[in-house]
Amino acid sequence: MMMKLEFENISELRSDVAEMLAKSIHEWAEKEVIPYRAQIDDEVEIADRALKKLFLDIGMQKLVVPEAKGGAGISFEDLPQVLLRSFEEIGKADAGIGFVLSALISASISSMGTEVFDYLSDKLSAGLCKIAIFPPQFGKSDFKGFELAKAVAVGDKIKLKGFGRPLNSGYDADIFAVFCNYSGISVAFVDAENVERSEQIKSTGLVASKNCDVRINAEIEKTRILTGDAWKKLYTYLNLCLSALCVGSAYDSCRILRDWAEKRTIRGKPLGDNTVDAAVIANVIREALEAKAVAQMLTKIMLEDRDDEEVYAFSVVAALKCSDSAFNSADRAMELMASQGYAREGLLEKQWRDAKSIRTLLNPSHLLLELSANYFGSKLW
Amino acid sequence: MMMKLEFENISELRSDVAEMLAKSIHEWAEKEVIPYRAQIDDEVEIADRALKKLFLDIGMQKLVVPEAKGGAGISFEDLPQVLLRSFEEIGKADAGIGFVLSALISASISSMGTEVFDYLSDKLSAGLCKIAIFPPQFGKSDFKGFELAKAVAVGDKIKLKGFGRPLNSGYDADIFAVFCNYSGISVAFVDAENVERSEQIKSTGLVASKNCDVRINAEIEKTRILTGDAWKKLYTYLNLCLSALCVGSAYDSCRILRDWAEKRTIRGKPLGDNTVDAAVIANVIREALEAKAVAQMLTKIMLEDRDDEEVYAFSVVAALKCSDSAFNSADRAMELMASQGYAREGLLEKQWRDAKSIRTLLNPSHLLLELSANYFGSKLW
Amino acid sequence: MEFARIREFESPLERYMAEIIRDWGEKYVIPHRRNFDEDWKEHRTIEPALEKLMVDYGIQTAVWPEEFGGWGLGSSDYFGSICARVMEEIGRYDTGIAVSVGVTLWPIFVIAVKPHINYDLCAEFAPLFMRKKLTMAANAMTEPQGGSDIENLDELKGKTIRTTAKLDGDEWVINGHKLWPTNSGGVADLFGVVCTTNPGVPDEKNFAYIYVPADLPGVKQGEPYRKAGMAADKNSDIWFENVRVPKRYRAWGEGLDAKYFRIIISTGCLGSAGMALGAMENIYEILFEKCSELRYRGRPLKENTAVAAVLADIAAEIEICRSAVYTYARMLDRPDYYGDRFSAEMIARGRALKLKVCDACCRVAERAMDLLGHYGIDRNYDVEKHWRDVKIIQLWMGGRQLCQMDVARYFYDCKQL
Amino acid sequence: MEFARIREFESPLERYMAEIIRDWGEKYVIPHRRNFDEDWKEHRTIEPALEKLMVDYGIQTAVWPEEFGGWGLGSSDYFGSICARVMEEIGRYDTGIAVSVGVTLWPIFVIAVKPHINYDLCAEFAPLFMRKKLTMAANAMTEPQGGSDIENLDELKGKTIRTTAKLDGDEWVINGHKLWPTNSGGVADLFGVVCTTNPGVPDEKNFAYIYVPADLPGVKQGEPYRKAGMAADKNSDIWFENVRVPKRYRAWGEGLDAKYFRIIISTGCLGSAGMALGAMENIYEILFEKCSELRYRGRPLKENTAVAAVLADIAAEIEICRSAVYTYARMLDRPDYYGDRFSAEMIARGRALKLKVCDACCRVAERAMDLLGHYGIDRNYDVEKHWRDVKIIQLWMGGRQLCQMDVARYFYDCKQL
Repeated sequence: MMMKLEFENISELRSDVAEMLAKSIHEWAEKEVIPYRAQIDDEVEIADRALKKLFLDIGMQKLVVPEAKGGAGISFEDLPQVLLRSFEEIGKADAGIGFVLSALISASISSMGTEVFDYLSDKLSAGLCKIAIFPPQFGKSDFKGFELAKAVAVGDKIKLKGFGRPLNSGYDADIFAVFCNYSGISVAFVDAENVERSEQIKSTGLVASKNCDVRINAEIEKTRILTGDAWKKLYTYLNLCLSALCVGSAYDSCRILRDWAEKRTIRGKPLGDNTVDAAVIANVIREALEAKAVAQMLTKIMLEDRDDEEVYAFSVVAALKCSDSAFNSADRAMELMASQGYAREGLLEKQWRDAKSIRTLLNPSHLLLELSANYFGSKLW
Repeated sequence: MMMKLEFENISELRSDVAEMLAKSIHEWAEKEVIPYRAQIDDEVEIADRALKKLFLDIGMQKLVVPEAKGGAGISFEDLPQVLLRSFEEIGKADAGIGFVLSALISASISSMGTEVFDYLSDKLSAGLCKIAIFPPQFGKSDFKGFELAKAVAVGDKIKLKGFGRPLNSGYDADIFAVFCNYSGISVAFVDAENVERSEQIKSTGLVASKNCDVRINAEIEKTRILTGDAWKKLYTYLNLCLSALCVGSAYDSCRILRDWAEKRTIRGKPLGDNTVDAAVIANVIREALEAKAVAQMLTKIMLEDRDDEEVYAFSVVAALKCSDSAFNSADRAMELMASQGYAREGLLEKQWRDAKSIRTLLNPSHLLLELSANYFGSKLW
Repeated sequence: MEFARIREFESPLERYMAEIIRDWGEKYVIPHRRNFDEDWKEHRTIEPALEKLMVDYGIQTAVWPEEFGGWGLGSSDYFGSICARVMEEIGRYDTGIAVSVGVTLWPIFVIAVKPHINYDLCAEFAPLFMRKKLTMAANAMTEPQGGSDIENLDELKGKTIRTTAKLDGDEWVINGHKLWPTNSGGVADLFGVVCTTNPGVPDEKNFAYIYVPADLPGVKQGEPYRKAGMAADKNSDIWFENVRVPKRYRAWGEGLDAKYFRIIISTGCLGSAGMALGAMENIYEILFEKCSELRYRGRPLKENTAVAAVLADIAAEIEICRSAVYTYARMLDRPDYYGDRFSAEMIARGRALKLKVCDACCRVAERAMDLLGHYGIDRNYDVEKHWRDVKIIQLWMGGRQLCQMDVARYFYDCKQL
Repeated sequence: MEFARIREFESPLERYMAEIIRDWGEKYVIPHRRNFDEDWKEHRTIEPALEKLMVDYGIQTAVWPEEFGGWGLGSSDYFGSICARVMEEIGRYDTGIAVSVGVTLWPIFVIAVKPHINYDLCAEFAPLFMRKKLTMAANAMTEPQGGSDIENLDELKGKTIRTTAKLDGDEWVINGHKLWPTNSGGVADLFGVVCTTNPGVPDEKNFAYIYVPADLPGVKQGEPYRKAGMAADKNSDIWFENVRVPKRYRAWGEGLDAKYFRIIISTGCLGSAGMALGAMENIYEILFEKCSELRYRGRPLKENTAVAAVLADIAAEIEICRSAVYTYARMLDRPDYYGDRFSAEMIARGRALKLKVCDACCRVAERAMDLLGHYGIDRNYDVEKHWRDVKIIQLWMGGRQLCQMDVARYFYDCKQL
């Protein structure tokens, strides 16, 4: 049985830089992740080590850091396609590591051209660094229903207060990118020492992202805050990274299913020759292809001269679609593989848990409402 | 309330020819279709007249016919993006007319570079012409389960026999493109006089496509048959046309919903400010955007140097996705509009019936199995 | 094939009614069903079918108490089960006729179902339905602004009702505009009209349910709307212009009208789910036949596992839905055991039932069409007719959203929806 | 909140068992539940919970006839309803424990449920379960090649079974390899083993169901598998190497083994649906609490209509599923009315139920996670645990596809699937 899964990106999205990087990531995956994947959720040091190699040795952490500071200095013109390819490869290996990197990269990109970028570049060049995104959120009752951290200007400084749960890495981030209500929606960058952390939370998947509730109580320089549309840029790039990550995840589920299906017989025939099973297989593939198409489209329009709002809105659609597809691919593949999909050793269940975690963290209902607000200009919530 | 629905195609898919044609079609729609849409399903002459204008006056029938024969002579390099834009515009007006045109265009394209093309070009230049596609199908019991029409070479001629239901226009087509088993899967072009028609079938939608069961009993020249991968090319272009048509349909549902929602209050607030309604609206938009992204991706890869199999397989995915989306957009919009969506005068119910018809005619289960066969090389059915 | 239900609660009357409906359906519906779409306005073949069922078989008398010549269904301990079954059996043939019949019985529920039987009003209106003449009723509820918001009693307390009833001596004077009631467009002889005695004030006391004979001066009906399907159900505008009716035509009076009106919601949900169930069963029957007959590469369609999987999903969906419909029907049968039919609990459970069964029905119809490919859109296969028809069952009575809000309110104790 | 069901069939025993399980769950499961995942191999907190329920509360004796010290559930006219309720109530706390308990009772059904009670074998094995010691059983069915194909009795007639039973004098000699039974990995004391007396020959006569005590020579169990969830359910390999048991350990003999074995399918489907139902109910309870507590822009989460809509869908899904579970349970209660529990009809209905309820349960868990956003993946909110757990309920017993084929075979009279 032969399964053709390759579906090369459209020509405008191919670049030598992207390919080179994808190759390094592929090698990293083969060496640092693939052999240990069945244990990665139980032995946290595996993910820690792999993450460190990816961030530092391959240098993904410094992807946008200027060459002068030891980074790769990828420019805006190359970024989208580089992210598309890189995160797809990471998604085939470990979505959790990719998730942590998504936050770091989108936060750094959102600061490009500002003083925050200099600060981040220094931090990112100095050694392993993780950035946690502290997004608008629904809160506990003591949080009185404010969705953004509170920012108040006091002289030259800004006082920042907030309590809640970061998107990622709350437990071990070095920097927090905090969504706050400072002249609209802004993003403040806060060092970890100003953040009080609760116990680490056990969660469904994405083991590389160690999270917890945090209390932010900081006084920061005004230069540490990004106003205007920076938060949208952050989300747009985050959505791109996550979309690509999910494409990789969906492809990995296809591959796992293929490897299993090749050996499988049902009612005396190869599995794929039973039409009911073939129909499920087709749906698994279809999800992966659709996700790949949508992620490419997002990448492509990010390279074009378009209205930021339009790109942002489409990035929301793309992230939702790709995370849906990644989950559906894994879920339906598991339907066929049954206990062998559900067992840890089979790897599929890891993709299934990770994909579901990303989908849940995207908080689809909230994003959809935002989308509606965006398109209808209506006042929601 | 302001609804931004525009999402311009990616730069590589924009062309002056495509825009010019789209503009003519838009004008045609405004003049020939929009004012009569609520009656179009009951008064068949409306669709007949509009179709004729589109086919002949705008010349969509002769899109690929060489300029020497009075056609537009659009080349392979321009075709995909022209089809994308044109069918999107047609889909906003009347999917049935677009459906008939899809069959005509994909059949003619599949013959380009062969003697069949000359024959078709003459026919298409001579006056209004409709081509019915007679696809592989599941049959009646007397059909003994053959899915392709039988073709047998007798001397220089080929005898062709088949019974079943064309995809479109069986009742009034001038030419039938018959899938038959002649050295693999081939497509034979048969004049209507060799086709015996049963009574016209009443159906759910797509009123411009008058269909019926047909009995084919013909003797044709060997030059009237396309062997090799022609049938795949036919389907690939058909899938492109239908994908674009469905994008237009989904966008039209969004527009209808917007126009209605703008005036609507629920519980004293504008409809879109109720989060539950906003969530439905968002899903309607999301479907349209996803479809548009996937249709663009199909168009783009058709312009690239790719394996035909890959393009064909993706075209199947795209057509399924876009028809799903067109139906879902209309269906969920109807959920909000309730009786006003269900009434004929509201136009939404027409898009709903037409989109469902396209989706049903694509025969998703069959296509999915084909996709699976394609990817797994398995022997199905 | 009988799909799952607890059969112990099938009463002799239920069985009898099911039998006559089957007989009627085969004789008076099936031969004409494929032409119903063209008959949407004239009802040339639809009306005789209705007449047979309502007059000759007597269904139009079913709810009225026995002392007034009815069958006394309103006092039966099998009230819910019989209602569900009647809607299921008629729905199998045509959900449009089902709703047309159901809506004729509906307004009568407010005054002729135990424990709230208004003998005076029964004496007033029962004779109309005892005539050997097709007699229909309609529930004039929905208004142009706000749609089915009116049903949203718990939240709005009648605040948004714009049809007014003003007491003038011994008469109510009614003014207003209603939209889309089943059996409008000239069909109904009697309307149950939802109005307010104090517009804009959210208080259930102002909610009035008043019976209005259709032939009174000032009652004006529009032409029926053309719809995607559901040809047997005529929907139109009704205008009430200074229509005067005796004071006693108000069902119960302040507060009680709103209270007992709620049986309209619980039974409406049951009936909707019942007819949707019937449609699904007919789709199942058609699929069984066609997928045995149609062949693909040498085998009946149903013998291909991919097709069988979809067929199985459809059958399983019907199993679940039928269990649920008859469980809820039983709960309505026995208010002593499960609570009043007009209670918030029974309304929420009814909304939940309607929500899920209608969703299932639409999905079943969609998938059945897809399975049949180009036969799926062929009117001669009848599946596409059901598909067009049943969508509106999902949409009426406030559609999915209103169902959801009622369910959330009860099951999650929501206060501000 | 009690979701819909016909309450008339709730027997005193059912109510009593429900009460003790609620009491047990709150005391012995809830305090440890969040650590079950880490306890998947050792069962340090899981085993005491099981022991309490099985030994102290006596559930492990429930099915055995009263004359052997059991509760005689196998002879009860409420057999199905009680099974469903027990699985539902345990499932509310932990579906892993539910399946572990259910599978202990399961193999006993073949010999201790009316009308097929094998008193000799009951006398043989009942004492094991009367001990004041946790005693478990397992159903050794699935094999490495072909997975759950073995359950596919109607189609394959046991043809694909590779575990062999060969008569040698007065003893069966059993050889084979079984995979993934619940309660393997060292848990079970007694196995019900599906084997063939004539490998490769499709004839139900060759189908043998033989009881094998786990401590016999030649029985070897592997280490439990690590899974996505369902920590309380240990699954492993079992190898039988020339295991010898007395001839009378075969349940019934030629033909009858296959016939009565089918009660395993119908009750397995009911039990699976019952525990999935329990998990959904617990998810509902958690959502109710958390969506009242969590706030978004000044309101409890549940008071936002978009959230309320999802919450409502979930509640409505549970309403429907519970109606269906107890309808089927009632049908199993009364074979005199609805047909034998091992009949093709009841198996197909059971498959339909399992198919739909498991689908619903997975979807409910998914949507609940999505609603809670970053709390959805938090193990302290317990929803994600249910989500991981319940997926395997959908997958076991042949998963969706086998369910679909059984349903299609019965409901559409398919012959070649």
